[in-house]
Amino acid sequence: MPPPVRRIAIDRPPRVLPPSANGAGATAAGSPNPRRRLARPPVSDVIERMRIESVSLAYGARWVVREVTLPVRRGEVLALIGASGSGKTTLLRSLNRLTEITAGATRAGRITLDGEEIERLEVNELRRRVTMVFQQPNPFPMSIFENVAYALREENHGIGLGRARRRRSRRELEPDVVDALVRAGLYDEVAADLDHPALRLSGGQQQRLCIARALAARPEVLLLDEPCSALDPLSTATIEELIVGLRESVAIVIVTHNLQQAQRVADHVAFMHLGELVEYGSSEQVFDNPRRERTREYVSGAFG
Amino acid sequence: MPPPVRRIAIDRPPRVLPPSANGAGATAAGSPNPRRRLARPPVSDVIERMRIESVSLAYGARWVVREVTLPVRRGEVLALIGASGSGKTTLLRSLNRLTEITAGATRAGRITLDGEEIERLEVNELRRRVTMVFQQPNPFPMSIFENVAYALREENHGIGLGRARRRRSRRELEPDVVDALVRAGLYDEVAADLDHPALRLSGGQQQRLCIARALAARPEVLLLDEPCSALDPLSTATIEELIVGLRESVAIVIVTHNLQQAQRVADHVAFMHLGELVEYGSSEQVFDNPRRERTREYVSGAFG
Amino acid sequence: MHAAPAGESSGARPRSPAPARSGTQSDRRTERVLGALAAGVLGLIALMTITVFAKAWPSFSHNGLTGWFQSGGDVDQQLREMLTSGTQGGHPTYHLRAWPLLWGTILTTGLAVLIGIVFSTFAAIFIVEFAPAPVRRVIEPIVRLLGGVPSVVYGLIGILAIAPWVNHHLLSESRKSSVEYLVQLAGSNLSTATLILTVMITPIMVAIVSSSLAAVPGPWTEGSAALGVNRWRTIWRISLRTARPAIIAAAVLATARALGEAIMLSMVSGGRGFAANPIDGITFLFEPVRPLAATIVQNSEALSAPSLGRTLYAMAAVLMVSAALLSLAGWAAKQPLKRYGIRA
Amino acid sequence: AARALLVDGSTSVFPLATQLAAAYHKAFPKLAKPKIGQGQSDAGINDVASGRVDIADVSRDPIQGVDPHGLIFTKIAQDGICLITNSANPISNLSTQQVQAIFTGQTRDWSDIPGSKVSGPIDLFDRDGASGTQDAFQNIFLGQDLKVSPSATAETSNGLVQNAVRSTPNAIGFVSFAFTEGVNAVPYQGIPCTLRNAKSGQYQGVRNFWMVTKGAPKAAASKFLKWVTSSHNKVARRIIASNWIAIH
Amino acid sequence: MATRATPLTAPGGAPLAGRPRDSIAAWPLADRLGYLTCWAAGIALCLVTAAIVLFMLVKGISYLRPSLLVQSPQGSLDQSKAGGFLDPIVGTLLLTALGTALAAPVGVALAAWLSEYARPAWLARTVESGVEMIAGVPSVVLAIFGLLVFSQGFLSFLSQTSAGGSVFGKSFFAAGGMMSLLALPLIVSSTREALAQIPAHVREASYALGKTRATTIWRVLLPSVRPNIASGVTLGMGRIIGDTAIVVVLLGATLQTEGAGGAPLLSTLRGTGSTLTSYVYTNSPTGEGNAPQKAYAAAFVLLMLVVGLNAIVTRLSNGPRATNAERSPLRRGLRAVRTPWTR
Ligand SMILES: Nc1ncnc2c1ncn2[C@@H]1O[C@H](COP(=O)(O)OP(=O)(O)OP(=O)(O)O)[C@@H](O)[C@H]1O
Ligand SMILES: Nc1ncnc2c1ncn2[C@@H]1O[C@H](COP(=O)(O)OP(=O)(O)OP(=O)(O)O)[C@@H](O)[C@H]1O
Ligand SMILES: [Mg+2]
Ligand SMILES: [Mg+2]
Repeated sequence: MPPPVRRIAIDRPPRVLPPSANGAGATAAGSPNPRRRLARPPVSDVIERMRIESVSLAYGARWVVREVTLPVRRGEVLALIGASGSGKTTLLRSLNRLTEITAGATRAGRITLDGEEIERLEVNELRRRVTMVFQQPNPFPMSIFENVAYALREENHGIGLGRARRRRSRRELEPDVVDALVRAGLYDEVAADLDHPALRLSGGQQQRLCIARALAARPEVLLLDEPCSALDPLSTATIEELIVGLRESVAIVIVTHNLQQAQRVADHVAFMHLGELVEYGSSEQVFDNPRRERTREYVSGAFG
Repeated sequence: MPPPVRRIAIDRPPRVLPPSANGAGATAAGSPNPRRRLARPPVSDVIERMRIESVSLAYGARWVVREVTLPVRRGEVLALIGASGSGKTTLLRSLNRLTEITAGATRAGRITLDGEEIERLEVNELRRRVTMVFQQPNPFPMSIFENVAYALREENHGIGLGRARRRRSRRELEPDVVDALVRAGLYDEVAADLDHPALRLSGGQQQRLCIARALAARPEVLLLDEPCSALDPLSTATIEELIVGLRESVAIVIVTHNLQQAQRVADHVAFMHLGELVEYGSSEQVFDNPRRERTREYVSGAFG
Repeated sequence: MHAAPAGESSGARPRSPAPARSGTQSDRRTERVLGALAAGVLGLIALMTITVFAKAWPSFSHNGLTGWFQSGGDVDQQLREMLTSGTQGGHPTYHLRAWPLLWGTILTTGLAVLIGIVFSTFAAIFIVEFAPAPVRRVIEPIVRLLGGVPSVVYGLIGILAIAPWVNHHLLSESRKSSVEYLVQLAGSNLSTATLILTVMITPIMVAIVSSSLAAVPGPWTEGSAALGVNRWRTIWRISLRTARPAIIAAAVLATARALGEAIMLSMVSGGRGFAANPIDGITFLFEPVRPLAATIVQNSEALSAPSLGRTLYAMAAVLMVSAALLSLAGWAAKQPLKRYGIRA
Repeated sequence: AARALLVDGSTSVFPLATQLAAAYHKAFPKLAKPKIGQGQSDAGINDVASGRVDIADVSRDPIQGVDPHGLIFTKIAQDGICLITNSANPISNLSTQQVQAIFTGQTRDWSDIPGSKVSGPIDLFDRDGASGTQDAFQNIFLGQDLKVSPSATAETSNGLVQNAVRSTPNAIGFVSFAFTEGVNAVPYQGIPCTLRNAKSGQYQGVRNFWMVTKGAPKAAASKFLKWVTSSHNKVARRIIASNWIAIH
Repeated sequence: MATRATPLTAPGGAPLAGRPRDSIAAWPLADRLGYLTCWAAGIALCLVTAAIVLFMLVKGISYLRPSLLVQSPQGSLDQSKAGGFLDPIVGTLLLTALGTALAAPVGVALAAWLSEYARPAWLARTVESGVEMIAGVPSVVLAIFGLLVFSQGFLSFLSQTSAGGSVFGKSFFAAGGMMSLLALPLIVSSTREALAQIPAHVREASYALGKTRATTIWRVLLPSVRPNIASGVTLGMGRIIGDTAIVVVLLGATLQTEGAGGAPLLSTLRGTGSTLTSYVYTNSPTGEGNAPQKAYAAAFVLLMLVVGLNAIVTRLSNGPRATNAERSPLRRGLRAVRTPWTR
């Protein structure tokens, strides 16, 4: 017999169907067709939050996104699909002006949040409202708790301004942190050891921690860049449910290479090719009868 | 007119179906069912190269792989599937003794290459014959050419008393490098700029570069750990064709989370769960009528 | 190659978007404060440089740049004359041919750094890659400790322990008399100085190099191992390559340290402005030298003597310039590595 | 509060100065306590000239043209300089000519020196140019026109010379009185190099210790200097006489 | 690890794979030579270190008497009979604290600016070279320059004023100021190195949460390079503790720390004093004190101080919130620099 396993989160065996992940099991089991949409709670109302108007993006003198026009609505999930290098990430990053920190990146066209041009907004304010989760899980080298609390702490101290704003105590933060972890479906796994270094978590857990971190800031728009490409089916399942559940309160844009995933989670799908928006439409329409030839080719050769 | 695009590979648009990938097009187009196997060239003969006999692996005192027995044959592709943490990577790494690098990893059981126990072999010799491609693309911080040439340059520092370390000139290496790049389906994209830093390539290109690097060493067994998880459908297609094409000359083991992929490329499939080998059989058998309950649950809830 | 994008004409030139408000007040304030701080420090340094050069000017102008760096005559003699020059109301003399001092600096610094780099690179590899955990845990703080040992202590050990030993065991009568008429050999000499200097600068280099060796991304080394490249070659081709910026940085710091080291060298370098001569074979290693910095310290008593003082400042100026050039060189050496994704 | 009386300068004078200062403060606790720093003779001269300190201890005689104008040198004591050789080579006497021959490099081998117990090349140990001791040695033993052989090893301090001579059989050098331990102090002109002989004035190799002020010593400074130099001040006399030569 | 103490038994009771044959024997000669060189270098390092430490230990202990630690030094020609070195110890601690307190924040701030802002580029480049240049300037030059600066009238409050009415310019403040300049290069470079190694996506993750650069630097970047800052600071402290010229020229090297003016600490800081290093210097044959035994004893105490200070810094570098895991050897010292993301 193997000696007993030390049960601390770091090497706690990842969740398997019974008992912990029967949520995932439920949606999964007995559904042979991977294309099936996830059971989706009805959404009260669909409101447009952001608008991308004939936006073009260039690195140096090279245009990698051309004349893209898209709406981003709360109450539905928008999926960006397309081959590698087609400009998905770039477009996504431009939504909260992360492109600005890339040297030589230029933008043309209008992007508005609730009708207001995003340049007019104070950049950190914008990014707090429009947050992003990246492809590789990248928790900070702090405890799990601190990772989430980091997003919560209002204080944006520079020199001079100092820590003028009182730092919220752990007691005050606890509820929000826990709430965020719960919404990210991570809480039951890490409840016992919120003070362990976040970098000890498994990949899936780390990614969900990053989502929790993003949610903690209570964003209005959530951008996800291939959030599951590094994860296993079960973690993926959890995160997909999470996304579908969130769309009620947050406008969500997700970049993915995984067409099944796009079909499972997305209400609308935008297919990009070589920086151009080839087709935009409801998930069913794009996948079941695409208008453009390119799109058909892409979605039919359903690799990945 | 947008300014002319500088045509260096990093900029070069990813391969689109016509003309270069019509191979992929052929297998893909008009076939809505992703489960269809790839068109596979007939294999002359199937020979067993490696044998895993009741192998168990532990990290510290914790057994993460238990009593696994598997054959690895040239002429066919073996796919390892299973939920996260089920020990796939660990098992894979033990095949060329990469587990020895990890502190506290222990192994029990026999692993043989052509009937010879692998710990009898000189470890670097073994790893040269049994090479591995990792999940995260990890090109070295050198030029594209040097990355592929790396294995070649080093290999003549093989066993034996200080064999004269005559640095092979670039001219000598060129053919092998190019050949490897071609086989990895990367050549046309980077031909123009073999001297560019490998780290400037896009994710998909980097992964294919890593495969080229591995192929350049002309291994006898090729281990792939989720090689496509970060790739888009088209790159994935290229690599899957490559794998199927290679199995003629190289024994291939691939770990994947993507069941469709497993079905497309694998001749035999091994399903692992919590370190145990639950089921092993031909691809059709495992997917279409799995013997074990667990297996059916897993393959039916086809997330990925 | 692909159809022209619709309405591309509008996307023709990067219309830089509306003046973007970047960063909050606090952030911009932070940048300004930090920038100001940097500028302040720079200002201080500049002020110092200017002061030194202003004071140094006469020495250079009297000898002419070429003359100053040439050899000719006995430099110690020249320095002595400066000290007493201006006595009996005569004009202060600035005549100086500083080559022996420069040569001394080049020798001690160069040798020490060369040995030091090779040694500490290997030592660092040992600490990071091969040393058993307990050894590592012991050696790491001790290396730091060595970095903290004052140069005076090294000097003390040098003159009380090493120099006498060298004098007794390595210097034969015959060797001494062989150069008797030129220079007198004693326990404190080029090799002693170099040895101690090396020991002094090694810890810094070991610390910096090993820290960056430890930071080499695991995937790179693993990737190399997976190709059947043995551990040593992996370290050699991947780790060292990645750590090169750090090695350069270490070299720069160490060289600067060696250039500036004065007290210890003034104790054990032999204290003669003599241009040790490689032609003398082994004896060369035992000939006395006196680097610039040591010269400054030894004569710092005479800073008030008009011409000697100026001359000492001139030496300081030379050291400053070489240190600055050094850092530029280090910077230049790092550039090519950047493009391959090695962050420096 | 009364301002401090800042004293700075030669390390050779430092020990004497500190003892004097301590005694002075004991005697007159009310008056400004002298604070003795140590640097070098010329640093001291600089400081006092620029008014940074009130008094400078100086171990070398004034040099016209080098010293800033308007400095007043007050002689407070004398120190002796001994020729020393390795204890393996207890020479009984050296004449002025011999000393000059040896240090100018005319005589290069001990075998040419009668009474030396060793043979082989002579190892000369000189002091660096700026040293007060060197200056004194130059004036007392060589005179203005002779120069120490350039091949000599220049040490930066008495201690280093002592140390070098102690560890080198063939060595000869010169140091102040206090540094003759462990080495052989060579009699000069037949007179052993001892404090007594120096006091009695027989031994020639003596140099001066000065306290320097800018212009005539002012309030605090003058008080201190008067106290140090007054001929009927037992305390100061005793302190000076302990290791040096009182002159008042 | 502890659990390995009990021999593992494989699930199937299969025998554990024997410890694999060491493959080094199979390496090419050149590689094995390299490998041996490494061990040689490592062992040499250990030996040299041990030699120095032992030498100081023996010499030091043999001359060290407790009384030395508590007595103040007395002025006397023969230092071997004149008191202990209490004041130098105090002086060393004061000066080091002062210098480090000045250098560490400035150094880290500079490093942060260089690696995160660095605008305008030319300024950044110049600052970088300037700072590195300091490392190459003999400290005596710094000292003389410092004397010029600190004897300016408007800085009189940092030192004392002579009866003659002009500023002394020698004090702990003055010395500390220049010392901090001495330590700057080491702190800046080691911090910069580390900041440069943090992957971009970590910064982006923070920006994406709407955090300013300032916050990102303060809350994410600096915490993760704490160990490097620590080693930089320790090296810097080494320079400070070890310097003589500045002490002699800017601190007066008076035997006893002599305050100036009323306020307790302030007066000391405005006053003159000496450090163990200058004490060693003046008591070594180099100086006039000429009491090697005391020099050794003091040098030994000096080393002990260095050890203590290093320990403190390392401790601090692990931070208040550090969990046990983070305080593990891996996260400490040289190894600590392995940035978390490079796993
Ligand atoms: N920092 C950069 N500098 C220059 N070019 C860049 C940069 N980042 C991306 N690119 C180029 O811009 C194009 C679009 O890149 P982007 O990452 O947006 O594509 P993507 O759709 O996200 O690809 P993937 O699916 O692989 O993530 C690519 O050709 C890429 O080479
Ligand atoms: N270096 C390690 N030290 C300790 N435990 C480890 C280590 N690497 C992996 N494990 C544990 O071993 C188990 C198997 O890990 P492994 O990576 O083989 O699973 P996997 O099937 O590859 O998962 P995935 O599909 O996510 O890659 C996991 O529980 C993991 O936590
Ligand atoms: Mg992308
Ligand atoms: Mg894995």
